[in-house]
Amino acid sequence: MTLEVLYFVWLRERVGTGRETVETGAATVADLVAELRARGEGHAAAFADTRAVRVALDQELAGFDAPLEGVREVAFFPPMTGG
Amino acid sequence: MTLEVLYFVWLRERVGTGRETVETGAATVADLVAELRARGEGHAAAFADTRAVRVALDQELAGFDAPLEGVREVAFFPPMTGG
Amino acid sequence: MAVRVQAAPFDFGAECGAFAAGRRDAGAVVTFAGVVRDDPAPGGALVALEIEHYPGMTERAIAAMVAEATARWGLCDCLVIHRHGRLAVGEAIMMVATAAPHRADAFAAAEFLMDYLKSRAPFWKKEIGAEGTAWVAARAEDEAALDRW
Amino acid sequence: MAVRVQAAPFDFGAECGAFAAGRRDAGAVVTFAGVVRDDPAPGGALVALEIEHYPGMTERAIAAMVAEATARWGLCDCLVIHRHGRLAVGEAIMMVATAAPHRADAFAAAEFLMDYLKSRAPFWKKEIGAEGTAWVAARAEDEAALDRW
Repeated sequence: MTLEVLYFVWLRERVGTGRETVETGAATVADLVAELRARGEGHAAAFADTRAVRVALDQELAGFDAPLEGVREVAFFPPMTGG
Repeated sequence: MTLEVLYFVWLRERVGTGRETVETGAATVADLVAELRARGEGHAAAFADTRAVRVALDQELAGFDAPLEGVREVAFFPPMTGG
Repeated sequence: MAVRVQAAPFDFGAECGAFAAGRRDAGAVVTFAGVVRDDPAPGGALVALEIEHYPGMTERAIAAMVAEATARWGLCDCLVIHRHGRLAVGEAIMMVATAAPHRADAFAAAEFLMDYLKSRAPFWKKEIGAEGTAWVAARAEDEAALDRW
Repeated sequence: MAVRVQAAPFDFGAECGAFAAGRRDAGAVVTFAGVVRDDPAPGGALVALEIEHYPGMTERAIAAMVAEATARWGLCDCLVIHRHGRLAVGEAIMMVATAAPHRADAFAAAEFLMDYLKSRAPFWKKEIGAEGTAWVAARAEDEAALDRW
């Protein structure tokens, strides 16, 4: 399947881009993260500690065990600090 | 001693005035209320149920057992409904 | 810190804007406005509210509440405006504004001030309806709200 | 109900005034403004704040919070404005306004919205100091504040 993968804040800075199109067979977010880590040093640094990473699937917060079936947009970002 | 006695809201309406000067030897607020009740029907109606009456001595909330010594202004009113 | 007890209307928006303007010290500003609500009244709908107060004690009582809130929640600033006299439906009765470094303190201080203004500042409301008037009775839950502080 | 996510500044006073104007339904209006505070930053004092967000998700997330608050506290009206981009010290970052028949509901809804905006709306703050920048870390107490709802 084809996913749009978005990175925000220091994940974007480490990966080096805010958005990339990823061709993957990953079943869950955790599987996708394992694949992304292998893409290079920047990706590995971004996902070095996933306790500090939050994920949204099609703009809804989700867990790392969430299935990717039917999903088009995956976003990774740190804990939010708005308000 | 000479006291300025103030009435607000329905106590004022029942007594028929918002302010009167009272010459009294009452030791406490409760003693004063007993004297005021004897002043006439209006006063008696105002103090018919003192559970619904609050008192301030020199503009500070006080209890019915508070002493009047040194006090110049006594105010009677119902529970407050501001805000 | 400012306390104003007045018969004249005030401009809630302008007061909020002036209160929040150029705050470099406080990250959090909370404001509250009490508005005359279109409630049932004697003879149908409410026509107006008449607010009586105890001049002198009113200012003292509010100043004491403001001093306590300021000390307890470390407020950078605080404003209370309360009207008396006749107010039409939709008019602002009163407002409170608090400024503090963090939002929890600004919120707590504003709620504290509201609870105390309701039950410990000498104001009384009379509802003026089409066919009569009635003094508003104190609500048990307003008195009970003081227990949390 | 209105949600605005924008780079442009907004006028907190004017928004408060417009929100409270002519309310006959709601007796209680609560507003909150978050202001850029003059905090320590890399290289001394804070020069500015830069707010990043996730366009699309931001609006969805806030709309969901507003819908929940409205249903839970029976709000008559609700407004959320949140800026992104660069903000100078003293500028308003965001505001919330709630209107309800009674004050306890208006306060609770405003605090609920603030707690959720802090930790569940996709905004991130970067502090720009005289000699460097740093992303603001999430605070454990902000996450913990969600537990009360």
